[in-house]
Amino acid sequence: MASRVKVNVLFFASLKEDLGVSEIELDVSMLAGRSDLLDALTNELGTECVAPLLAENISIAINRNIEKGDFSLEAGDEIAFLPPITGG
Amino acid sequence: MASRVKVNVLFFASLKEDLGVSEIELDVSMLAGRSDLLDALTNELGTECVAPLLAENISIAINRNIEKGDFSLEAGDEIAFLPPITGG
Amino acid sequence: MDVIRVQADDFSLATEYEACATEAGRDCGAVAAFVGLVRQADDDAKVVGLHLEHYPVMTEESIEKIVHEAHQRWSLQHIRVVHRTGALNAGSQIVLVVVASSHRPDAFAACEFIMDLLKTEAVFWKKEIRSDGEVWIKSTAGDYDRRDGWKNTVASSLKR
Amino acid sequence: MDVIRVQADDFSLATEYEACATEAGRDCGAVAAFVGLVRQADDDAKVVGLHLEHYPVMTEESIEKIVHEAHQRWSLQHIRVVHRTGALNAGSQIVLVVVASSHRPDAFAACEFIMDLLKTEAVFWKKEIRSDGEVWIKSTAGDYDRRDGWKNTVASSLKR
Repeated sequence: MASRVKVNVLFFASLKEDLGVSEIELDVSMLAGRSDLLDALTNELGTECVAPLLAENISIAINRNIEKGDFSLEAGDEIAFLPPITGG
Repeated sequence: MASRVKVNVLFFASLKEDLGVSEIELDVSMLAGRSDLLDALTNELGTECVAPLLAENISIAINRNIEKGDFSLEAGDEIAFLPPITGG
Repeated sequence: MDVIRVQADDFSLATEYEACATEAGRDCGAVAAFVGLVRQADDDAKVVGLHLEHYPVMTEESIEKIVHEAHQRWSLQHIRVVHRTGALNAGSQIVLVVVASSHRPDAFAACEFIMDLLKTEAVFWKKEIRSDGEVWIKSTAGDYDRRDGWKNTVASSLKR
Repeated sequence: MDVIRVQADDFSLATEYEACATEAGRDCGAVAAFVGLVRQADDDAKVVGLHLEHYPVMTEESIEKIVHEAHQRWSLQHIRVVHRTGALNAGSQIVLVVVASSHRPDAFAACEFIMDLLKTEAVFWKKEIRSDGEVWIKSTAGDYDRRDGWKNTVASSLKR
């Protein structure tokens, strides 16, 4: 079994409201990818709670860079779930 | 002979510098048109001095409206010779 | 009521912006502003200053016409135009345009439109006082192109 | 050095304009500025205020990227962007962009470009607090159209 690492997961705006939490620490396997991350979040928060994170218009940023494809998590990574943005 | 009326003639910017005068009062015949006006100015200022007024890029305003065609002057009219404008 | 002033005195963007916000009211979502200044550098010769001449009343009327056309083209709450005349040193403020609207596209377009038309349609004469002499400035081909560009945008298609 | 600030506190156009003029130096001939405000009216329901959320560091970096692209497209002397976060009442200032250039077309284009990209590319979330409830705002089709319009203007053709 791969070694486990801790990552920080942030939820913003409507997601923060939907989930009722802005930040959680999560145990994931070293080099976990997108689906591993979502599995770990489902374990932690429950299927229903995770549903909003799966919507098509939600972006994932790893260490503040939007990742459109897959990724490999490392210890201390900051993962953020971002609803559609609008400034100005 | 047509009755005479007095009109005011203004010169701006480079024309004021060229002619050395910013405003003159002129006697013209009632209902004088464009060529009558230029004749009267030539009599008053001399051929050489009037030359800059005849340049293609000089506009004439009667009572602050640009007149591209001919016109008929009346007593008290304010005639202005305008070099190319640029604001802003 | 819009504000159009032609004056020798300097102006304050802060004051005009505050006045604009007050006039525009609570539907105002966007204020676009522009200030033109006397640049020192122009090609090789240094610009020491400008001398700006105008034709009282006709100049104000020429600006009113531009402002009126801006209102016809866009939804605007308030417009302020302040244009200086007389002797201006390098670095001085020359002209200010402030436009308030509900939406930013209207505010931006109107502010730029007004500036573009001031260049070619407002009754001012501008002499550059340069290190190598004095030159009466004319609108450039670029200035006329920018003015003509607005003619090709049909007012109704721009109006929301 | 350009200035980018994300802050809860209000800002002053006057202060930012003065700072911009100082930074821009004597080649500056044009300052374009924009202030976005919380509009009260939006369709039928009254907007009481906005709640603005951001993602510290990522938000600033997203603005830096926009400002960097503006410099690549136009000749600009100085850019200032101030964007507020937190709870803002109707009538409050939200965002300020000030751009200094030698020439007005560059200043106008860059100021509008930055505002257009802030709408779709800057990492903020905006919730309208309305008389009939709270709504997280999304960029509109018009916002995306305006952003995409800039993609079609080739940077090199705009640069003087």
